Amino acid sequence: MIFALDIVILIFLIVAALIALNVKDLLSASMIFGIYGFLICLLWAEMGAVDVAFTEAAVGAGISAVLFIATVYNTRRRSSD
Amino acid sequence: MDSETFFIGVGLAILFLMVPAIWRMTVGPTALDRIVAVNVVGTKTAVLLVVIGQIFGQVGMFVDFALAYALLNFTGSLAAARYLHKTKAGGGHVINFEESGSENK
Amino acid sequence: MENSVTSFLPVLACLASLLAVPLILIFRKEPFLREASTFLAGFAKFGFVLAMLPVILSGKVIEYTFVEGIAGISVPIKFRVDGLGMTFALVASSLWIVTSLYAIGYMRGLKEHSQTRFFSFFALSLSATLGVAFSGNLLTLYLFYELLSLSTWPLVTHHQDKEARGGGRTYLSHLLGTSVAFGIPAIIYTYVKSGGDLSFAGDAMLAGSDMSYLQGVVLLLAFAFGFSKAGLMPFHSWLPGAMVAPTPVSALLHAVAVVKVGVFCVIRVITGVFGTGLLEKLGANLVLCWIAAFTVVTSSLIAMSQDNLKRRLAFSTIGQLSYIVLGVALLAPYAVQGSMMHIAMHAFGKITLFFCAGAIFVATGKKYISQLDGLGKVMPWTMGAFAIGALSVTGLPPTGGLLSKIYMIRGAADAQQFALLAVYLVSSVLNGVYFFPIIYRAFFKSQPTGELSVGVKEAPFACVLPLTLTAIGSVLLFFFPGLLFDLTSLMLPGK
Amino acid sequence: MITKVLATLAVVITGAILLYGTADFPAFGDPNSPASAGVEGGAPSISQYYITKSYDDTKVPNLVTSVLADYRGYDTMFETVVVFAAGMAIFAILRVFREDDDGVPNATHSNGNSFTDGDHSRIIVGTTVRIVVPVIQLFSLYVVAHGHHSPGGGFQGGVILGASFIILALATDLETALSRFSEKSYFALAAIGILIYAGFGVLCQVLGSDFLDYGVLQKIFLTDGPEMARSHSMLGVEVGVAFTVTGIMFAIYANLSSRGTLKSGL
Amino acid sequence: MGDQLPAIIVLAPMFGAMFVGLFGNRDHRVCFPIVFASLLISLCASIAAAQQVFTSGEVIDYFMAGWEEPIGIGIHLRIDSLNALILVLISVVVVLVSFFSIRRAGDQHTEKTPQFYILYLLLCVGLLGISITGDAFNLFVLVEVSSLTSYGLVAMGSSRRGTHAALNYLLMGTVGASFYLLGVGYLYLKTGTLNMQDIHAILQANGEIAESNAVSIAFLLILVGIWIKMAFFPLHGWLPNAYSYCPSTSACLLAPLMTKVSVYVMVRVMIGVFGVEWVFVNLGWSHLVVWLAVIAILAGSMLALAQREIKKMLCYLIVAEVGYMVGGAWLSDPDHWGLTGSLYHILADAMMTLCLFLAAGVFAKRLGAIEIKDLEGLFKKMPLTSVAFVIAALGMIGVPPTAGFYSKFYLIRGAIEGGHWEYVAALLISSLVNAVLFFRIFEIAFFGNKPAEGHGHDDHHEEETPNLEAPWSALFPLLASAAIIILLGLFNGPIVDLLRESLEHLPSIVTTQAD
Amino acid sequence: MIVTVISVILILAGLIFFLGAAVGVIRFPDFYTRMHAAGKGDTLSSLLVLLGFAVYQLRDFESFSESWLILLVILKLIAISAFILITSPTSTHALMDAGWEDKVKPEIAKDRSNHLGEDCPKRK
Repeated sequence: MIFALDIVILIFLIVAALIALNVKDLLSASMIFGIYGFLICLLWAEMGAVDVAFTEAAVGAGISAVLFIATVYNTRRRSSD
Repeated sequence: MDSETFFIGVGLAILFLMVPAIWRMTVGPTALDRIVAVNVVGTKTAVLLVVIGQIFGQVGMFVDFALAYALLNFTGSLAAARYLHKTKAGGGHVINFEESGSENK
Repeated sequence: MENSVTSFLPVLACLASLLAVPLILIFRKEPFLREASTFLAGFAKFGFVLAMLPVILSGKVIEYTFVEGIAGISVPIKFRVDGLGMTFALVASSLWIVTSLYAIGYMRGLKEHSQTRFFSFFALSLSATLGVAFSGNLLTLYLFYELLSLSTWPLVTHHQDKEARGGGRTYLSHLLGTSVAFGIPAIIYTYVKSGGDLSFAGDAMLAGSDMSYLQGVVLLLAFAFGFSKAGLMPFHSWLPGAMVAPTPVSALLHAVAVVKVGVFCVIRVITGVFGTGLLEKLGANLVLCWIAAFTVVTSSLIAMSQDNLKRRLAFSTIGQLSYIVLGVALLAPYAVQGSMMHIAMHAFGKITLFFCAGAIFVATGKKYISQLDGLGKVMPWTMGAFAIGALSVTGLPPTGGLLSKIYMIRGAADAQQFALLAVYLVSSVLNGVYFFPIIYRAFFKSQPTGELSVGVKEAPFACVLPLTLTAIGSVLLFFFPGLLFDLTSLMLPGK
Repeated sequence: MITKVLATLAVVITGAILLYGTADFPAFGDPNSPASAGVEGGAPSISQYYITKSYDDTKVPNLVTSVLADYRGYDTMFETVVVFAAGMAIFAILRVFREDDDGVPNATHSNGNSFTDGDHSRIIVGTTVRIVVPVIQLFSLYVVAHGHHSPGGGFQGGVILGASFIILALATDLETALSRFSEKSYFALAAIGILIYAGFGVLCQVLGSDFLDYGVLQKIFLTDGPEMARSHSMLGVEVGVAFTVTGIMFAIYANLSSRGTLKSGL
Repeated sequence: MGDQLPAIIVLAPMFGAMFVGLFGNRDHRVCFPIVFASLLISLCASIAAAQQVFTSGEVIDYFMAGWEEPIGIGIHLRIDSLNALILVLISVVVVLVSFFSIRRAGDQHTEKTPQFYILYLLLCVGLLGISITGDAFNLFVLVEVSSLTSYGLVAMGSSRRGTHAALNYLLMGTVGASFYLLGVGYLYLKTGTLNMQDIHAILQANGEIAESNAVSIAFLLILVGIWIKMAFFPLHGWLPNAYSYCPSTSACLLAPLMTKVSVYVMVRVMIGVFGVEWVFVNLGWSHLVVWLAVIAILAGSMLALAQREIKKMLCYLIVAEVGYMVGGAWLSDPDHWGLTGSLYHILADAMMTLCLFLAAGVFAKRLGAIEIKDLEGLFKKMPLTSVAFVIAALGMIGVPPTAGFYSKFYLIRGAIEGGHWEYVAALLISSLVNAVLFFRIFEIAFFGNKPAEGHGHDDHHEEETPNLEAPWSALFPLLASAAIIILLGLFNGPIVDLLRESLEHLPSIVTTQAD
Repeated sequence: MIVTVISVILILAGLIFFLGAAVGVIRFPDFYTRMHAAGKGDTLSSLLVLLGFAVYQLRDFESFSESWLILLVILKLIAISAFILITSPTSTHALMDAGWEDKVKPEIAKDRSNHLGEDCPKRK
């Protein structure tokens, strides 16, 4: 585990998570979720778990962002809470 | 300084260069600015993966992975573009929740 | 273990009426065949009970196990017929024949609705009664006790009108409520305390266990109030409530079957669960005596104030039941035997009274005592039987009630409980006080002229015959108590 | 407002409990922690066993794939079943059958090359996608096949294959994607995937050993020892997983983006 | 073939699901035969396995993929006396409900019948897998399978409330599953293995691991996770809406099984993984949990009293029954009668809930009766269904011949020996409330069809009301489950004897409060 | 030795271009300019960094026959950079187009009117 990178990525992760929760516009929320997925994949890669990172990359980058956007497309864009 | 610390340095540099993207993500007035941040982070991650591979010494393993990343990275922005294209300035395809509810009763 | 004979007879006796239910359902279109099948079942049941009599009289016990129990884990479901069980079974099955005859007359007379349902549940409740009589352990007793309360609920609420709904609600809430709230913990506590033995065979379950006075009293009261069919004071109000039912139901069930089951269970608890020895050592029985005494006195006082004939009889039943509970709680051998005999005596007496009340209602539609002036001349048979029944219940010479009362009084004297002896005497007087005005009013008062006297005649034959039979029965019990005496004495030495 | 406060409170308490629990965790990755070195009370440490013996048990250099597909193959089968169940559940919830809809989406629009027609803005994206998607699909097959040596395997390959169809749907529209990969085919593919996986298991049972015990398949693969048979059957199992995941990923996208009508989607 | 039983039990429904996936879409009529065949196979297999366990007395161990030497590397299925009966119970309930589902295929959502049956079979796979597995992580995977399929089954209905309820169910279920996963993760970090037997051995062998905080927090996490899955009182929010607004076939499938299997998992984790004396003596939470169970029982019963809809009422009764089982398991009485009572209650309550929900489903379908007051004249209109309904209701009240009485018998016995008098009081109060609940319904059902004027009117033979009796496909499971309730009651001796085989060798807990 | 020097130079160049892109993302006034900076800057700098790594792999390359594996890695690295070269501009284009459709107004100095309007009137 590369300690230096780890700290920075963790900070970015927390920031991304908090922002994703607080942002009102759901499209940006799903985009921030995409960033969150990228950072998680980086975190696992630098912790040495390559297989898991690969899955997270494929699912996070490939599909979950798209599915979120498809859901926002079919429902409202402004989050209610 | 030997190659390992150099690459950690490169990694850290790339990460610090991500800070503006994260800042753009937090501040970004419109959704589109946040999509810019996604793009920036996306491409940088591919490079970072190769850097991490180099730090660990087996670039061969991480290269597959980075290639997959490079290929899938643009789906996010493609989907966002498609969404914005379809909903044209918020008018176009706005589904109000009640009407759609009745249709599949 | 005294010698026990395993035979299928008790099961046959218990199931005889149960088998009648499908017959009744099949013949629901032809009333005659339906009534015939009820009769058939009645005779069959009485026949099976009689067949068991010689074996029991010779001192042996009949046992039959439905479901094996595993030691320490589960309790078997088992029949065990002994003297007490036999007396109660004899009383119940014989009176059922008479009551079904009476019910046919009553139902035909008043053209009641949904009679098939009535007769099938009637037969069902009888088999539950016999189940309680023959049960070999506390669990089987509880099982049939619950089945009885459930199968009598449709009978009580037969008229399906507003009062029936209210009556049914009080009926069930009391019986089911107390049996669940007090019955289940009491049984399980006994199971835990006696180390897994709930059967009535051999010496009492808790005989060996070390019980403090407080535990003893609490458990005894839990059982007494758990089996609230015995009508002890705080939980007695279901009995007047159940008077809403048609008369044959209140006759057989609320004079003989249901209430006697309650008392039967209390006797089983005192003799089988605690054992007279342990109770004497603890002195826990005095609490129960005083509760029973209190019930006797107050119910007799309330009975005096009741104008509705059936409600008066109901409160008198509550009083009589507490006689039996008081007798057993005295623990003296004579008192216990007297109370067992009183089950039979009171049954015959009280059923006659209920039959007369029903007959009067069928013939004249009158329910209230104030309307009974001069009825004796018009309905001589009914009122004559009523007089005999009243004598038997108050315990005067020509009828059997006297014998059991004497035994109970003698028992009270043996146990040096002179205060309770006084209660016996006073309550006998009170019985007289609330019965004789009715007889006086019927025979010595002249009939009021005007609307009432025209067209009034004796009740239909199907009603009059049963009540005369039971009246004769209670007189016979006075002259030939031998059978009853032997059966109840069987129970004494062992305890 | 009160629910927000309560919610944060609950989250904070749970977080505190979890952190309190981590107080006496072994350090990250230290060699003699219970996970890697085992504890004297129980059986010998499983991590040591995997590290030392997994290659000569299954002839698969990638240790993760060997644990995933062989030692704990039963778990992975049920993971695939979870994915399959997710697809079925989404179909059950979202799929809507209009009265007039004949169920089979017919590609009604013009027969021109669907990549570039429509308004001209699709040209650039269309051409890029036409170049990239085949490469992605080829690459995903490589990932599935290469699970033994480099990181990857059935699940990742399947996801990438599914993603390629989604990119196709994004670039053009849902109809063309569905015309290439219709509803009937992606559900059949998903079911076949799990049947392959479970089929391998039952095959082992038929040949006399336990469920999913690939060693006994040497009679079929005619390999000299059970190890190579294990390696081949793991590849087969990975292919099964890839089928299911591809089918279900595209099923979820198709149903989700078109609100179950499989007509006009994102 | 005999030693392959554990695998067959779990895999028969899975293959059924896949074949339905392949062939079902073409022609819906082919679905039910496949479903029924696969469930029948798994039923026979589980009966055979149970029979084998009880005759030979030893445990069936099945090592998946043949990995046996060091215990932890492969996945290890176990059938011992604890879960043999649970397996049989699940397959019996599942076969009965499959009969009930024939009618369902006829009406709404006919296009989705294959998908319904696939979710149905995969739920069976999940439940059977949960009760058979001996590996902690595999348990999580199977919890995932069963929860996902149950979310699908709940959300299938067309009513908007159903989908909303499914969303709540999904959110709480996922939280529960992740708590369980966190707990297993903590355990793995402290013990280094995932196999239940192995963890148990490790915790027994070295005390300082057992004493450590991480292990007790792991137990807390696993417990809370399972309590959410089980709808234990404070965490029961999802159950009433989920089971009352979903299609009645799913309700009949989920209500009897999901919560009961979670109770079994809790008992398995307490006995098999952490060990009885660790849980009761070392942790000492038993008083707290019994008090929680008492609250659950009382709250469940009171809320059930307040409901007007039948299914909602039954759901709150489930919450109360879960309170019984959790309270029973945690009584920590000297020779484990509480545990026996709660295990037996799993069997009894599953059958009673099945019978009640089948009846509620039939009432909703035939009479359109959602509220209690719509059940007017039930006894006359649907005599056979109401017989089954009455038997199940008596079971809930605790009338002797039914299994409900005997489970209360063992639970109260355990409570008395364990000195938990508040638990006895709670049980009795809840039985009384059940009595009021069900007799309120009987009153409406019995009185409804006769005008309430005085007695003695003229017609004396019953007029014929239209017989709305349920179709045989609903009647058979109803009457079968009612019969099983009584049989379970009558033969509780042998059943409890079997259940106690695995509890016998547990060390008896001599705790302070045993009087 | 020469190989590491070349790769370090390439990597540093890449980092500098990344820096340029990063500054662009922060400083530029509106969406289009930021997108323009991010798109172009990242693509080129990733290219450079990846090529730097590809060159770095050559440091222990003996002959064509034994260390073909390293060549494979280099080929993959080049493939990655090729695909980034293709996909990144497309996604930038798609987003720009979506932004324009979405009527996002570019920042134009007060006095200058929207000259784009005049240049291509037909494409409204």
